[in-house]
Amino acid sequence: MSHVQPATDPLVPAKPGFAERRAALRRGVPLAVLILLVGVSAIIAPGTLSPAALNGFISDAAPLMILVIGSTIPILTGSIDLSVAGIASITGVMLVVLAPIFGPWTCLVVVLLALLFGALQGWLHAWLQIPSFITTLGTLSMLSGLSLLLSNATAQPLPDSDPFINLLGDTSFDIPNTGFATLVLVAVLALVMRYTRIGRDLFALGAGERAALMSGVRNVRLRSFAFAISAGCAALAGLALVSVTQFSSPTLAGNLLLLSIVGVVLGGTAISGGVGGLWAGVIGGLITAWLRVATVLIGVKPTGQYIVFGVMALIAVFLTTDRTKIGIIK
Amino acid sequence: MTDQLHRLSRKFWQRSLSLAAILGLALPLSQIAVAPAKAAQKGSLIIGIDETASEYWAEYTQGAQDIANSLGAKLIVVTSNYQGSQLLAQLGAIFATGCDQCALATDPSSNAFVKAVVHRSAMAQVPIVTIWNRPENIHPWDTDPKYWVAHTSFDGVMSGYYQAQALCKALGGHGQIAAIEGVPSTPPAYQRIAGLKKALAECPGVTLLDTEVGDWQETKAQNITRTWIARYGSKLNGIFASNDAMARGAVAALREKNLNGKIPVTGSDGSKVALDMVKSGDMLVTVWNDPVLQGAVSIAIAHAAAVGDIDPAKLTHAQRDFYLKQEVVDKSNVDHFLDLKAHAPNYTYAELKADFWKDSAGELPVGANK
Amino acid sequence: MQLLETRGVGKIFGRVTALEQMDLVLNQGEVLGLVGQNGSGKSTLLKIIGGLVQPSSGEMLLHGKPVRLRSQSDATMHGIGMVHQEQSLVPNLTVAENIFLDKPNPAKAQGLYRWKQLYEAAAAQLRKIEVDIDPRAIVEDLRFAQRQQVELAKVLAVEDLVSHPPIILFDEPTSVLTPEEIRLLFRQIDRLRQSAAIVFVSHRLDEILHISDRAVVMTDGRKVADEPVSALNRESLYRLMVGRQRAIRAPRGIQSDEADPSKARLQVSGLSAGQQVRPATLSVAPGEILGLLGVQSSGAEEFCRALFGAEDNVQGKIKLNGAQISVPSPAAAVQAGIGYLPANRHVEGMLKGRTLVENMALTFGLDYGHRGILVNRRAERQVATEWIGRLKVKTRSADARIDDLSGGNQQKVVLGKWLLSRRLQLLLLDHPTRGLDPGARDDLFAVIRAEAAKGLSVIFIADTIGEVLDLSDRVIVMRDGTMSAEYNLNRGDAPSEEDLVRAMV
Amino acid sequence: MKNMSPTTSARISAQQSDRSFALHARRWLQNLGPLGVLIVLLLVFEAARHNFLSAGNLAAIAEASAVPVILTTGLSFVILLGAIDLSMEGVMAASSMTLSLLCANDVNGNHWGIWGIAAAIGVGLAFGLVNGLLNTILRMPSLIVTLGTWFIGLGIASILFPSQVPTVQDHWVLSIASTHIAGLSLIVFVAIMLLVLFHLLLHYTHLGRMIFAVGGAEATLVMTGLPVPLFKLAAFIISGLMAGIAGVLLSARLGDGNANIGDGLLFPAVSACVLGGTLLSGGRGGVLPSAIGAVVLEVLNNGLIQIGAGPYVRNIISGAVILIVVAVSGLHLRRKLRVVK
Repeated sequence: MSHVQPATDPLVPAKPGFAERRAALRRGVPLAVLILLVGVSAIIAPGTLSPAALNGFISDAAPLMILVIGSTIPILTGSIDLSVAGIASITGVMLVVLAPIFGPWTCLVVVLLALLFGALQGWLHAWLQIPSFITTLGTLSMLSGLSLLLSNATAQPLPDSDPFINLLGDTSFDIPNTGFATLVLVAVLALVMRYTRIGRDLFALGAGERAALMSGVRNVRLRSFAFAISAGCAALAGLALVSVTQFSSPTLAGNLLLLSIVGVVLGGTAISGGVGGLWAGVIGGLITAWLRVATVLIGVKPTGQYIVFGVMALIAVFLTTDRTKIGIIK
Repeated sequence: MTDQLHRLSRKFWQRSLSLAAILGLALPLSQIAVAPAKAAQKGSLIIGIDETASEYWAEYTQGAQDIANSLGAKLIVVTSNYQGSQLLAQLGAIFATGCDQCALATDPSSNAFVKAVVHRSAMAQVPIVTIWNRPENIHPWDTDPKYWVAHTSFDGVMSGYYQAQALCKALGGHGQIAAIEGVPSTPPAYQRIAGLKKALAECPGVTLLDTEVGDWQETKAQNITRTWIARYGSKLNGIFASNDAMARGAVAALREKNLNGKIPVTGSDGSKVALDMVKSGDMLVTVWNDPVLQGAVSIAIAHAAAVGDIDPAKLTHAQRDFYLKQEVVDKSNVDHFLDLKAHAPNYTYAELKADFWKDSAGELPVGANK
Repeated sequence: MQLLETRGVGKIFGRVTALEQMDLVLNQGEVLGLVGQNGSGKSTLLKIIGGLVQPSSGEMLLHGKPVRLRSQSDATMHGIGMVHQEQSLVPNLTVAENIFLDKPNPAKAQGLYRWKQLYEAAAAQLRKIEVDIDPRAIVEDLRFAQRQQVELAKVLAVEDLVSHPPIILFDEPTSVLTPEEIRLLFRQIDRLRQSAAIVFVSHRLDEILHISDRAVVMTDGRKVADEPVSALNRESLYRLMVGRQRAIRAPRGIQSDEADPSKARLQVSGLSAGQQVRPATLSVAPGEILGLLGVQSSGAEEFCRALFGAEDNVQGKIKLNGAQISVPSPAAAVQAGIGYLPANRHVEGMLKGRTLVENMALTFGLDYGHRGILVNRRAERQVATEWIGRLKVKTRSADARIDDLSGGNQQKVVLGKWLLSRRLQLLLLDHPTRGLDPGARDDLFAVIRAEAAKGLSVIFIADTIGEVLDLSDRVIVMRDGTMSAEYNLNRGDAPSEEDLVRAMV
Repeated sequence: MKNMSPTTSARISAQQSDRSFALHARRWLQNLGPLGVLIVLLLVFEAARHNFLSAGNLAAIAEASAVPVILTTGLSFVILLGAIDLSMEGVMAASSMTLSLLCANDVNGNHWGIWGIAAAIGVGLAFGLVNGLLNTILRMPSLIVTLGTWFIGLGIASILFPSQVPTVQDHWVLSIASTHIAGLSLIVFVAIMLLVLFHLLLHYTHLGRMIFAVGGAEATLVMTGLPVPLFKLAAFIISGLMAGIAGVLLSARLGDGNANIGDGLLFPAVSACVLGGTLLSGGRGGVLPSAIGAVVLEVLNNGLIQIGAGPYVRNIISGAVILIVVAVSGLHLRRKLRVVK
């Protein structure tokens, strides 16, 4: 009977598929920005696309990309993890401190510790209902103090024999293994996100937390998981960093926190949650890594680099943010 | 009406976005087809500095620029903002365009990144001279020795030692002082404190009340000093600041209590502001480290290796890992250094080439970077 | 005297016509009762007059002059005030500030607030409606009914703002008030009657007949009657509103088996949640539809939410098929097979910006996956599409975003989220027909009946008594957090509406 | 509709007034919470070190708190909206550099005097304006907008930086720091004045109350027809303005222009706001609570230096204190369905 009610039949749009096409187009924007950016720098500085240059780029970009991918997960739920760079830094320190105890298994132990720490921090945030911004700000401060304390504020050489670090620092087919590690990480996370209910629940929390809770999504568990993943990724990023430097330092990852937030947003992931994803993280990480070197490639004077980076990031965010899905912009 | 506007703007966005995408795709393609990759200018000089808004790094750049001018070469400046990973990425971008007979003189930003920066430079076959940061156990002759030509720094232990000696003398061998340390993970920070302790061991009447970390920053040093004044009052007789910026912060805090000039403050670096304060009596001494000289010498050595004027393999350890000379500046000789500041000598490659190690203060002792 | 007139006013939301060619006259000294079913366009009409919504066509005349109201405060400045169905107070401001939010501040001098004067002015407004609320209180600290009174005071303050008689719109103000408060409200309306034009919307026909001078009946966005109340009675008003006599429904013969509690689907003992739900005991049989009736603060809604684990401080035992739910939480309830269709669909029901399939598969998608661990998107999609068809959701595709649907279709999708489960035992429906047109409502009821026939137990809170009588096997009336009456419709208990209302208030 | 007996109605009324009293009391306690933390800290440190509460040390705490208080005052306005302003470190860098290059200095011949101060504060204002415009007109999230302008501020400072640190020689500027009244520099009084001024702005003007309201129910205000974007813009401008003033004061205190002048001030400022009870979700707290939060952090910092805790331990302790205080003060707000992000 409802089929004979054209007046109340609101869902025959003038142009079928219009909304979908627009959405698809929007999803393509970050990629377009990346291609544009790479294209422009390739014109200005030829040779940037040579295999050797790209390899260098991959090995420099990998830690940042891993961080961005990790940070994306809590941001999908609408939370934010400010402790990632702190965790990446302390990873190297722990590697040195724990190596005498765990020998070849140190890397594994460190990553497990990071996962545990992240889970704890997510649990604190969700169960005690402390805003993630302040939770992770507090832990960031504690982490930096702890890593200075543990390392006695000095850079220390890594143990030579660590098999995992050596593997990460090596190349296969002339491509840095950190690049492959990033790929594997993305693939594993993508599988988890796609084929378990975790991925769906993460998006649900971000898209409408109350509705998700009322649909039986387990908030505390999920947030713990999200923060565990971001901390785990941060630890991996730390490993990727030390595989390049071969030294640990309490301030190794420094300002990568800000870059990782920029990266998440540039990929099109909304800071308010629910919009974006791993793919967005990959693209965003690449854009940010490229922005970081683009200022040098196109020959911006060193004094102008901050401004150019800031302005380019703002323009890129303007282009890549899909405002149609966000109601009130905070 | 607003609906229409909305639709119009949406359409505009779609168009411009697709345009951007097409443009972005087309550009690199045209690149491959049309322009053959051209390398960066032959013989370019590259320096890596920590920040641009700093007198020290501006002068360092000036020294390198002098050499570049004398060679007619291009100077490329990379800023790390104290982030080793950023330095690595940006160096990677420069090397990506290919660099023939290039030379690099850089601060690796922290000990942790020295090996990576050296390695990256070696991969690009660019001779590199590092400054300030070098971990204890790696040296130019044992790590990528073909490209890591040399490491040069200023002797932090001596700097701290000179400062503390001056304090000891000014206090007449009796009193209590407090020390402000730099970013703890950097060699100059702990070296200077080590020098301080070494001097105090020889001056038993002066004791160290407290040590705090000021992260090289004026504002932090100011807050720390203010707290000390409140805590120790007249017990505090002198302040040892690990660099001039922190010394300036300490003097600013003292000035709030009209104690400037009454409680001696020492610093290190020899910045213009510090020289002025030494002249005015607000500061007791500073230690003159000449960044212009450092910039000129380090890039000149790297360039010499790049063009074959020197062969790293034939250099002695003392030539590959050395301190540059530094001098104590007090009220008696401050005018000389102020003059030097105002009219820095214009270094040329030819002049330095005669003896790159003319201003060396000797090899880094074992354990200096521990 | 004629104050306001709408001429041919219409409103189209996207592709839905909410209001068509509405001609309405508001006179001074007259209370206009506006009735109609949900979705008949009453609220839209009120919002247009109140300046919240701009009409798509037609014009409005105020004192004979055409007027365009750009916003609510614009309407306020023209002497039009509206008491909202959903409250429009700013929670973190004081009562006084809220009262003057949309009006020029009476206590501002040289750009600064004179708080004392402001509080006094607000206190005067509150005194006018005889309520004892501290004007300094922060709104979020007040109880719901108190907030409603603040809202009323805010609107009635309009009369001090203009020299001509004000126009006051009441959008279902009584549904959340206690009898005492309703009496006060009516006294206000009586006080205003001579000096203002009043529009009064209510589902309670008695109230309309009691307070109004004239009644306008709306159906499907059109005016179907405009008559003096003296010419109407309950039956004629109902007929005008629904368009038919009330149907007498045949009992379905499913009975709650109180004799054998072990067979009960749901057993609740001593369930309470804070102040709102006093310890309650209840059991529901498989396949039974239990109707819960009660005014807004009666605890019926809170009872359902407590059952679902969504309230704080839930105490008592909940057993489903004999197995106890340990920690009351929505996740545990869902795990046990309890579903909940929330009253506030937009906040608690749907994931905005996501597709129909994503919305429907959120909770029980894994029922169609591999071993309950891996997601099978194709199977999910298939079953979601199937339910979209069964629920007669009007959509172009299963991948449309849920925001693009009309309210009724959104509600169907949210319902589909629960119904596609293979293990749903009990479904709680909290005001499921809010914002639904009669057609959608009938679709919804049909599906619920069909599912109940297959053994799904349902607890159902309705907007109107008619709906409860229409759908339920058994009716429980709640008042002040306790169950005040119970009628088993299938055993021949046939309460009159009067009986039910008496039990409710 | 039966009538209620007068006794019932009286009972309800009595219950109501009881309830409202309890509510008032609870609100007071909540507002006093951070103050309580402050007092406890003061007492603990006094117990640990006996001259902690000496006039000299309290003055040192006041001097150290002045600039953080100014920063949290500005930041509070943006946080009250439910937004955030991360740009302050960049703004302070730009403002410091502007001031030191426009006032009498040893690098160039400029001699703008008091107009130099105005220009530097104007830089802050301009940053606030840009932040606000990007947020309201271009609808970009404040977090990312202000992250971008943070970089831009640092960039402006590094472009302006002459080859040597510009020393301020302007009498006006230097006197801000050197003038002492009752043992405290003018900076402390400027901070107190700004705090009071903006507290009044927040509580006694339409703009202030509306900024408060935006954080509570933005949609309601939009529906009511109030110019919400203007309120937001104003909040961002106030935040930028405060950062600009803070840049000027810090430069005056140091006597030079410094691109790193704001380093490490942002995160403590955000923490201070939250610590004081100005919630990141908006609509709660105010400038006074935030200022108390800032003072708490400074007392903590001072006290930990006084008892000789090393800098690393200081980081750990202050992080832990922030977490614990925020967790405990939020305990009563915990609800099953509360959304906290």
